[in-house]
Amino acid sequence: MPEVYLDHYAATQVLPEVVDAMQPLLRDGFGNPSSLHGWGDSAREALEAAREKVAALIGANPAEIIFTSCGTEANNTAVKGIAGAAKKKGNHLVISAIEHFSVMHSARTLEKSGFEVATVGVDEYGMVNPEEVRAAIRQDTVLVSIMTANGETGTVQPIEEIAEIAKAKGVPFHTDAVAAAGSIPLDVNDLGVDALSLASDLMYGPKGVGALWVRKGLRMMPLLDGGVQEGGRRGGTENVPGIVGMGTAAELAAEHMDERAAYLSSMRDALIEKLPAAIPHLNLTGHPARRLPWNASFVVEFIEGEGMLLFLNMQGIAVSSGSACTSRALKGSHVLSACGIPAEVARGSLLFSFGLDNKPEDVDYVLEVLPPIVQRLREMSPLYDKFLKSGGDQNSDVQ
Amino acid sequence: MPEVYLDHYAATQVLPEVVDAMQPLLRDGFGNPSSLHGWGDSAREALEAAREKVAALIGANPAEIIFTSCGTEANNTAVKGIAGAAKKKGNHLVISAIEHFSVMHSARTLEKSGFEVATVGVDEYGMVNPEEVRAAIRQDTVLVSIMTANGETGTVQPIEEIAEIAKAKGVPFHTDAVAAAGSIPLDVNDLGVDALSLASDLMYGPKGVGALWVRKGLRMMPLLDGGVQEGGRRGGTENVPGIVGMGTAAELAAEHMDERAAYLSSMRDALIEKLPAAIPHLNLTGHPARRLPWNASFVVEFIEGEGMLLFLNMQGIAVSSGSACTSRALKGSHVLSACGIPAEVARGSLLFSFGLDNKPEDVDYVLEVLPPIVQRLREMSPLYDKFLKSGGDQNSDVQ
Amino acid sequence: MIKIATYSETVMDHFMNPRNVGEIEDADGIGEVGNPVCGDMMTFYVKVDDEDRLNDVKFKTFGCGAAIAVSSMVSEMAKGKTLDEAMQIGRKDVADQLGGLPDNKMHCSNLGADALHKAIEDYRNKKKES
Amino acid sequence: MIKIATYSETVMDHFMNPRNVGEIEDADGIGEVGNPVCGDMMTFYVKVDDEDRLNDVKFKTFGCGAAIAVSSMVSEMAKGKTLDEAMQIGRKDVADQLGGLPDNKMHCSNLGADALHKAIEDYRNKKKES
Ligand SMILES: Cc1ncc(COP(=O)(O)O)c(C=O)c1O
Ligand SMILES: Cc1ncc(COP(=O)(O)O)c(C=O)c1O
Repeated sequence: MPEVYLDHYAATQVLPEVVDAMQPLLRDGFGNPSSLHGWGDSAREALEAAREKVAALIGANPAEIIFTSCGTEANNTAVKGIAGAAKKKGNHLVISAIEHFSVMHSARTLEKSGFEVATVGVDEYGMVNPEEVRAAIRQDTVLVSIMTANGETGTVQPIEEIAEIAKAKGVPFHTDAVAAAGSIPLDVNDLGVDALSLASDLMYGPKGVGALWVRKGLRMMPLLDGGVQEGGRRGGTENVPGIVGMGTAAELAAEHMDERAAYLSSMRDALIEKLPAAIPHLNLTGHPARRLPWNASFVVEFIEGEGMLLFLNMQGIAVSSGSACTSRALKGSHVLSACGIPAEVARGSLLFSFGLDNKPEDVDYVLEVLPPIVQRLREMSPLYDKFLKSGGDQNSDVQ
Repeated sequence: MPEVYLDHYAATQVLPEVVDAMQPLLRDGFGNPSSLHGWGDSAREALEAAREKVAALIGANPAEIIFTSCGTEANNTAVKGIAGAAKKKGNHLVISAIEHFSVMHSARTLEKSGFEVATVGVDEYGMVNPEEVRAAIRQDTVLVSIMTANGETGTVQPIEEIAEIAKAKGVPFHTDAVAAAGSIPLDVNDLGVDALSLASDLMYGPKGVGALWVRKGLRMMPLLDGGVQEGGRRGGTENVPGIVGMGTAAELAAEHMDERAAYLSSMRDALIEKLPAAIPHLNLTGHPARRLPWNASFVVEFIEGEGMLLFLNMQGIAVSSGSACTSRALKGSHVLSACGIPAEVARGSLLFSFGLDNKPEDVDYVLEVLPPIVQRLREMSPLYDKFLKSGGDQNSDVQ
Repeated sequence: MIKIATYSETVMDHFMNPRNVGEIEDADGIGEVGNPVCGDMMTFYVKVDDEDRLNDVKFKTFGCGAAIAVSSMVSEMAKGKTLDEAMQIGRKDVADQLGGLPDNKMHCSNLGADALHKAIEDYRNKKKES
Repeated sequence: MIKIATYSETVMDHFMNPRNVGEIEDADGIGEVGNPVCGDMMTFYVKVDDEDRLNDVKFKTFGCGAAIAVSSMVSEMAKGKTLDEAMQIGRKDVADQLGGLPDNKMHCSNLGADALHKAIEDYRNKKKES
């Protein structure tokens, strides 16, 4: 049986070059970068070299990169830290309805300490309208945080335009680039943002590492109080092997970005073209053109995602779903809901996320395996039954 | 030239068994524990197996272990999270003057949001007096946080007694066991504590992983808002390879605790016995008996630690110092200061932290190399000059 | 890479090869339940013989793997039982027969017994009316 | 494992082999500075010849590696200079000659020039008085 991993949005493989780069730091190079001796010194050098590579991926000054333990920590640090430091200036934030929970729930936590949060919506393609951001900004807004691209729908946001608006209004702008970094070209100065989060494990680096870039001069309270690591902006002994892995992953991502994107999007486009032809009542989610090169996301009407995942898994295919039943919290995707997709349709969500290990044949295998699975589940579904009895194919519509 | 690493308090080697245990998770086992397919499943199994091992090290229920990215994160989560969740009950904390900055600065941050912090001192041996903790607890105290053992002085605190007092007063008690875990036997139920922090990189595990144990029923706000990983108490994709490494490190620490302690303390005791005989005006810091098996810490009068570190490094010996000049923040050790050691004496601090790779000969090498270094630096020192001119050896005293 | 530890083997078996899926055209009773929390839906069809025994039970289910397995298990447990016996089948019995359900799925997906009971009540109501 | 990137090679050289350490018993001037922030202390001793030139300079220093290297470098830069020339030696000159100092050490350890100037002033004061 083939093994077809199509869940790179949940986790990417760690590239062999990356694993190799980490090994010396896990073995002889175990020193603490803060130590004043040779062991410490080589660890510090490895750390700073990795910082330069991560900075290079996003066109940033290495001194402005803070390493964190994951994208979630980067987002918590940015949202709570920038808002917290600006408390005297105001207590209003602007985020979007499709932010990752690490941004959204950080904003909720701020609400408990007196902040107000404005949440701008998205259109049917999951796009934020910059004009809505403009309208949401107030005199007392201290932070705008809108993600660079959404991993569930693949939609890439108009970051430059939002940045321009925020800048004109004098409000710092953070963007969560966890799903985008390494996949599409990003330059913090071209984008015009003030802070940007990224993570290692979505770009073929190890888990347990993320980074936050914060433009010099922007005040931010640390989230992790402690020692003076990371310029006093993040306490805790640095995860040197992980950081070095992220550095190598970032370097490779920068070097091979175009060819990777071309390769991934060819498979993505094949699936987007052929799957709706092979399965009726299946629709693309997210933006048809402005999307991450690896993302092909759909909703399949009348059935629930978990069943599809289990059957696909039996056939060696790994994917994910934004369905309520596949989330540990048993909540449907807030992203699909923000795109206006009805709750029962969103339950049939299927997310294929391509990676460097995929082959064009993988698309064919999905096209072979998935239609009978959908058919089988629909035959069990009382919703499909009702749909057929109520006139069938004539009046189906999702979007 | 020999290479003698005596700075295990800054970083321990990662044991070969630990590195080996991590490899599969860095390579094929890259799945996300939250994913609903085989790749996710094996990652989740590895994660839960590691949780059991870490729990076993401290006699805890695995379901009550939260993995973090370092000791600092564990401490920030405990202090801010437990106090934050109890805000309605009161806004008073008790900590000690020798806490790690991750506890102390977390308490400072809480002060900014309206908490009051009582700081209990220590005696000349760096010991907290439980009766002072009792006296410091008020009606509105919502958390006591006193470390299990201090890594700089090696002093092990009377945790059971403090826990009993806190319990009698109905106040949750957190203990930072980062310096102690893996080195001395700890059982959360015997200790009677309610929350305990530990870290991987001080027990021959990888950097980038820590853990926080919180007794069931104790309310705590997450520090990292995000997904529902770690039971909703810590968002962010889990650092599976690191966590697995910590699990193996914890398992090995539990298994070999006694023999390790015997081996390390034999070297520690030899140095503690012989170094003061070889170097005049050098004194032990911390408690003579109740100390961590690997810690031999001293102050050398009339000179500054950094110079000793640099010369020792030239001879292949790695140690650390609590001197102001060796800290990136250029502040002298708050721990030595709390022990009543005068600032200029504390500047000659030297911390030898033994590890499993050390050999008894390493002590001899230090005894051979260090005295001439001290002599050389003293010859340059105007303080030593004054001391000699003012009557010399007759009236020296440190403690 | 195909094991899913979330579910017991019995759950997976019933999910992969559900027993009694379908509709009974001339059912004696139909029971429909929908879970307002996560939106699972189940429809049970029963056929009752002269001795008040369930001689056929079929179902359709929209929901996760557990919901499908629960429906299948309930249908199997119910078949051949008298109506009174079938009314005794409780949620916990079903979960036990399945070798357990994940904690977070106990509430949402374990509606099969309810749907069965509704179908039996539907039959009894119809009988009363006629 | 012996490289310490914190300090330049020149700093390490002056730290490991400091020039002019010691005391001048019959010094013409003595300058003592102590840094209140981090507590470094330096004592400079100067010997002045008939042409107002520093024909000997010695020092003692309590402080970090940089403080010792700074003292050594200052003593070397000063030796043979006239008093007026020596008074021109500034902190930045010393750091430059050392190939730079770490940012966080610029302030604390770079007191050598001050101590030298104090020693020269001490000599000038004494001369005035006599
Ligand atoms: C007692 C204590 N607590 C907390 C920490 C912080 O640990 P980390 O650097 O892993 O965050 C340390 C570090 O040495 C420590 O000794
Ligand atoms: C857009 C976005 N932000 C943040 C995160 C959180 O990243 P992590 O799980 O590494 O903390 C994710 C995770 O997938 C993400 O997609």
